[in-house]
Amino acid sequence: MSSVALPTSQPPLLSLHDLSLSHQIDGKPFQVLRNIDLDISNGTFVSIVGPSGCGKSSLLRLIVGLDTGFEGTIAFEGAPVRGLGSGRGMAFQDHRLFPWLTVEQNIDLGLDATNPPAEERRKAVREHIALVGLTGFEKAYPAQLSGGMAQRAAIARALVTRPSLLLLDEPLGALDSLNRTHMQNELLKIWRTEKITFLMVTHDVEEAVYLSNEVVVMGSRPGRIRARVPIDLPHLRQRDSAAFVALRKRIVDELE
Amino acid sequence: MSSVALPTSQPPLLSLHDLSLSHQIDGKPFQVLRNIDLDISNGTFVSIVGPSGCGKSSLLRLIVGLDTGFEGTIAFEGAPVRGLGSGRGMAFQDHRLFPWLTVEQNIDLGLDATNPPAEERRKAVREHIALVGLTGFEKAYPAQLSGGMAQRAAIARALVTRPSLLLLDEPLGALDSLNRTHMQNELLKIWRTEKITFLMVTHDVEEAVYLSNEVVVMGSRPGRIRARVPIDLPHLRQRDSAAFVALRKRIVDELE
Amino acid sequence: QEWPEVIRIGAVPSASGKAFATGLTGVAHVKEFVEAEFKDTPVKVEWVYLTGAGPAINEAFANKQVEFGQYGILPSLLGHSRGLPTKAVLAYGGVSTFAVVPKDSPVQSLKDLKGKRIGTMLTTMMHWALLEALAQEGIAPDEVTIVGLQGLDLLPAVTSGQVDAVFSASELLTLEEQGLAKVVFSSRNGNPLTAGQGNYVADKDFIEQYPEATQRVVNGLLKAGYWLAQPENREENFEIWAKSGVSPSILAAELDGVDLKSLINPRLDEFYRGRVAAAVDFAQQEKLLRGDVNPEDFYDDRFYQKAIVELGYENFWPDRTADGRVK
Amino acid sequence: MRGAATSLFTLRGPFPRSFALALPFVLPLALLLLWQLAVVRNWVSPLILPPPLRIWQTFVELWQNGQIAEAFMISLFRIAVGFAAGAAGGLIVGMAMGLSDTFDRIFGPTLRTLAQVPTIGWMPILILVLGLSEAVKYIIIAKASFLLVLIATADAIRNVPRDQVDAMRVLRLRPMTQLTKFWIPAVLPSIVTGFRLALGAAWIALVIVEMLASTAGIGYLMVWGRTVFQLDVVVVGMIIIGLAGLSLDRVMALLERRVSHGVHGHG
Amino acid sequence: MECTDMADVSAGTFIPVAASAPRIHRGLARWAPLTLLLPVIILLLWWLAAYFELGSPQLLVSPQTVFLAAFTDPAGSSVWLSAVQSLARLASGFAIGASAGLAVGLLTGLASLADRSLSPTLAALRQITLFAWIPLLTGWFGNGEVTRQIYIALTAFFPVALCAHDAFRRIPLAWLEAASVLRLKPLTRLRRLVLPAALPGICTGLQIGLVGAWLGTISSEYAIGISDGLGGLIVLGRQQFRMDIVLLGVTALTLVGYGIGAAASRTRSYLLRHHGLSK
Ligand SMILES: Nc1ncnc2c1ncn2[C@@H]1O[C@H](COP(=O)(O)OP(=O)(O)OP(=O)(O)O)[C@@H](O)[C@H]1O
Ligand SMILES: Nc1ncnc2c1ncn2[C@@H]1O[C@H](COP(=O)(O)OP(=O)(O)OP(=O)(O)O)[C@@H](O)[C@H]1O
Ligand SMILES: [Mg+2]
Ligand SMILES: [Mg+2]
Ligand SMILES: O=S(=O)([O-])[O-]
Repeated sequence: MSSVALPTSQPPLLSLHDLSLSHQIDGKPFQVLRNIDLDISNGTFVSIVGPSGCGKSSLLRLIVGLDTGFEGTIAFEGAPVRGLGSGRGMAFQDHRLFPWLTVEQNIDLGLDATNPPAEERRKAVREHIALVGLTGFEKAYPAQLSGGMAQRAAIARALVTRPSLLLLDEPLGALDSLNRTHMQNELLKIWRTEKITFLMVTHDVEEAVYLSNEVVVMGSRPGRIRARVPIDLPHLRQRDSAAFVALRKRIVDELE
Repeated sequence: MSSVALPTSQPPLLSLHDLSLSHQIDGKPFQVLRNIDLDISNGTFVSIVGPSGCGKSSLLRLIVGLDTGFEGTIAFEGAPVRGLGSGRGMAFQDHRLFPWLTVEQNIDLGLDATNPPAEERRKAVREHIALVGLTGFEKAYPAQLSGGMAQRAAIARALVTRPSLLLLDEPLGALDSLNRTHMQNELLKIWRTEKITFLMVTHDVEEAVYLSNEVVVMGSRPGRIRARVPIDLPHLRQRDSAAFVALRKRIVDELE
Repeated sequence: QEWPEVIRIGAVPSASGKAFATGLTGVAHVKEFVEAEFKDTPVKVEWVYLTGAGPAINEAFANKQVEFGQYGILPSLLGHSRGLPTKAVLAYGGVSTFAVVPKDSPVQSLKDLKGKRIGTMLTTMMHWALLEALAQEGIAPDEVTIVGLQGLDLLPAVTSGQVDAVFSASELLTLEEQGLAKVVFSSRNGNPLTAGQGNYVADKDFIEQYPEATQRVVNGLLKAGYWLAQPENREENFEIWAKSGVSPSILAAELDGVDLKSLINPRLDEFYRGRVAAAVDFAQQEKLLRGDVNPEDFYDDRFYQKAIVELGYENFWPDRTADGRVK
Repeated sequence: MRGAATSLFTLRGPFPRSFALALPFVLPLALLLLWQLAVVRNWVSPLILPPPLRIWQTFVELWQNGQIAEAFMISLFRIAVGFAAGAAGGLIVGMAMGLSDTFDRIFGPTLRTLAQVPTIGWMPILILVLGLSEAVKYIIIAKASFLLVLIATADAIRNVPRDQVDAMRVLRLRPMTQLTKFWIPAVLPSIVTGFRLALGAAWIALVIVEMLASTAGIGYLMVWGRTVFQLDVVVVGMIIIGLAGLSLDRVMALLERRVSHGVHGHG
Repeated sequence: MECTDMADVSAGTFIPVAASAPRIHRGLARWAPLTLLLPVIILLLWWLAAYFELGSPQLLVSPQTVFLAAFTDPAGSSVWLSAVQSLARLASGFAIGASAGLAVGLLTGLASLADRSLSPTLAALRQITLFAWIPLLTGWFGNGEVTRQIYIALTAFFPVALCAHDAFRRIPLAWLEAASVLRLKPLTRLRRLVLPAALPGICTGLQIGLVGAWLGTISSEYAIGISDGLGGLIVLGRQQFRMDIVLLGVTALTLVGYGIGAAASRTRSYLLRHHGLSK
């Protein structure tokens, strides 16, 4: 299978420029992010790795528009981001499905903002359930799913909104290694069939190398970008290939 | 550094024979472990890997003596295990430090059973705090520690009892990859300096290969031993060496 | 002629907790004497029984929930002194009081209670009547210990021996009936000063706006009083009063030999006025009053005077002196 | 700055700071105004809704002639005795119930059922049996606190996470260490919470018993006020009851926070 | 203001059914009849004491007298009707109080303008033992049914309002954020997130409110005017010095209260199960 070429001709889908963020901790300002510059092109799969507390989640929250009050600029599809808006979806590390709604109803919520006709709506929900391999579990409540299944339902809920950019905050963090490998392949499949741009935070370097076109390595105190490592390997990647192991080592070294 | 030779001449420190365990679930008996046979020699580092729910934690609880009511035999230092007793220590996956005690006080509890003279006691606590790299945090409460620090304090609390066998239930599960690598090396150091036998449960195959003399692969439903893989590599091991990658692959294959 | 839509008469229910009264009110209610006065008018008459006795009726007046009220002189004076626009229009007669002691107590009469503990409801008509009863026997208030108790606690307090005697109204008779206690004092065969004295009180604004209606209410009540004082109605009286929960035979036994005419005397005579003055003294002594009250301001006897003449009852009930003797 | 998501709805807009600070006083002031207006305009008789100023005068008067202090001391003494007895008993029985299943099975259901009998149900029975002594008041207050402390204690012990108990067992602590370093600190916060609830219940029981079967104390002061048709005394009584209840609760809340802070060492 | 503070709502005490947490010490505990041991002993002692007349027979009535009074005694057999009357009173008072409580809880929970202006006053008023309101309430609304209904409504109002308020306030930020990211429309947000998320808390409030209102019902019958119902029956028993009637009334109110509590918690778990809120 061939590597996905990084498209460079068109303007970036997301572009962060000189982005900084401070939080108040104990009344004192505490710089979480400093001078982040990052462009993400349409259709790519970008991963962010970095030590705990370096501001990865904070960065995603800014991009999706949950938090404002940053300095610098965030431009999405050419327009500055000022808050929540269409085109950007997000799946959280903890799945955040609503426990009182079935899988189906949870995913259906993703269509509330656009409110398509009923028939189309049912179809979209059905298809996305199939996409994440949950057919048969439409009527199940989140409590009746395993951690991995719930995570997939959450991804489907984010996907069904048809975002051009999907932000994933450690989507596989809760899974054990076997399930994790499986879900990595599922993500890859979704990414390739849906042609959506993925920006994923992970703490597993191997995962980042396995999935992404590019790995962004962040450093902490304050959170900043240390390196951007393009991964030019064809999918599906062999984790024990020399090139893979080398890239992995390079990123781990960058991290230390 | 040379590989640690597996001592075979002396009788095993721990010996499980035809061990089975059933739990009641919804009133029906449910077999958790079936026919476990395992010998562990003094001074070795043994890891257990296996899918979630295969009974790894249950096995450790039996060995330390928290649960009884099993079939078969568990012999420790030649004598059958009937309940909690000296010589066996355990650190849990969640650190289980007592939140109302400081690091120092928590670790000091480990000495309560033997109750050494005050001076000796203080010294042992101080040394073990240093050993896990928590000097300066003696007076901190668990809530003021990061996850990794709390984990290390818990290991110190188990170590200070000077067990001949230390059971570790996914001790590094809560840590991010950087801290994890660091703590793996710390564990190795402790194991080598303290000459304690380690039996560690982990879900990270790489970690098991990196640390152990032997990896026990368990299967589930019911929990049983699928394979025992001796790791005959010298420490410190190179994670990207061919031998390492091969062993790792072999274990992952055994798991699937 | 202008008529009110409704006339509500508030009353204290019987001790047994049923919405019926004994005495004059019981007869007037059951035999519809007041209603009869308004036959030719659209006026409706309602009888409102308020537990909590005096305080509740005062509150009802303040709330404009009743136009008339029948209750003790003491609580009605307290209400009046605090500024309720109330006027006494008719006396009600005596509420019998009793003292009971445990069955096996050596106490035979009030005299024997000197130095003992007596339970009663403080700052009520009963407290006041107890002091009068003790005075009759020459016992000063500081020669006994008066223990304050709330209504429902009187019965258990005496049966459990916590006090040597309790002093209150007819609810105490339950104990005698059950053989747990004996009555050592009853105001029925003694001095009327030792009975609780009550009155009918009317809203001043109502009186001014509807003098004719007020007159008719007073007339009706007086007719009821006249009826119940007739010896031939004695048995029927007991049956009416029994609606409040006591058996007619017990009533008959209790009131054996008691003249209902002098027991239930609605006159606003010297005796009544004397009782009002004494109530003011008692209230001031017990610090129940704020400021001064002028007893003369409390009653309005125009309706009573007119009725008694109109109905020809001038000489029916005995006229009494301030200390209760028949003139 | 946390964005839009933190509020349930846009309804919860941000206000200017001074406005926000003033808001809590708007309603009480409005009520006070309405109250005064109701009296001035004669919507309700001042006899059953005494004007605020009158309440204040009565308060001062009752304060100066010592009636408030006297009534309050009586009430306070009653609650002190009743609560001490009830809480001590609840603590001991609760500990036994928490530690022993057998004990719990014998006493638990019966005690929990008896707990459902309200104060107003106990009172007539106790008064009929024991007469009208101070003991009845102590017993009723003690009963109100006993069961809440008992249940809090038993549940606190039972709810100590199994995981922590396991960790404690693996350390093979000596019995005294188990008690002082594990059981007591582990259950103290929940027990203090139980004490707080129990004190609230005891206060309620006190007021009821004083209003229904007593001739002294704050509750009776109100009953007396009603008897002599001085509803301003009633309102003063209510205010004292409210303030005292509030203070007791705040003190216990403070203790609660202290215990959980000291114990868990946050901050 | 915490909802759990409201555990003590009225004349009595609301005690949640104990959670069955893992037990530490097991002994005889598995022997089922153990639970009946204490009640049987108490009943036996009571019966013996009455049989040998260890107290005055008027006070120490035997258990069978109390039991039989419910069927044979003219005053005692009114206990059935009384219970129905009390329940009817509870139903209307609770309906009024709970609706008002829900409305206020909704308002203060959702709109911070209402929260800031109402909540402190409510918190302060709550500190006044409700029973202490009775003299004032009777002064304002008379000595009858109106005041009783208001009193019962108040006993239900406070816990319902406070718990509803808390329930809305405590909706986890994580869910609110998820809803924002999905850009749910306000109505969907209310229907799909806010109301279901607050449901358990609201149920708790209704549960506490119901049990509190039952005690409030009895208190109101007992202390406000002449009333029918179980409270009235107990007063009657006291006035007539009939210990058997008093005990019968107290037993009935306890049993009915217990039933109400159990029914409420069943309804709650049914409701929550139906909303996928518990496993
Ligand atoms: N609301 C907040 N108020 C104050 N500080 C905050 C807040 N949110 C995050 N921070 C701080 O910002 C820093 C970055 O947090 P963030 O959650 O973005 O880290 P992260 O890289 O996602 O870490 P992890 O890998 O552990 O999830 C941390 O130091 C954290 O303490
Ligand atoms: N106390 C218990 N009662 C009933 N079943 C139990 C109990 N403890 C464990 N089990 C069951 O025993 C099995 C093994 O559990 P155990 O915790 O030992 O698994 P594990 O291998 O440690 O899994 P994980 O990797 O997820 O920690 C599981 O199926 C679990 O449901
Ligand atoms: Mg994060
Ligand atoms: Mg485990
Ligand atoms: O309150 S009385 O009317 O009984 O005095």
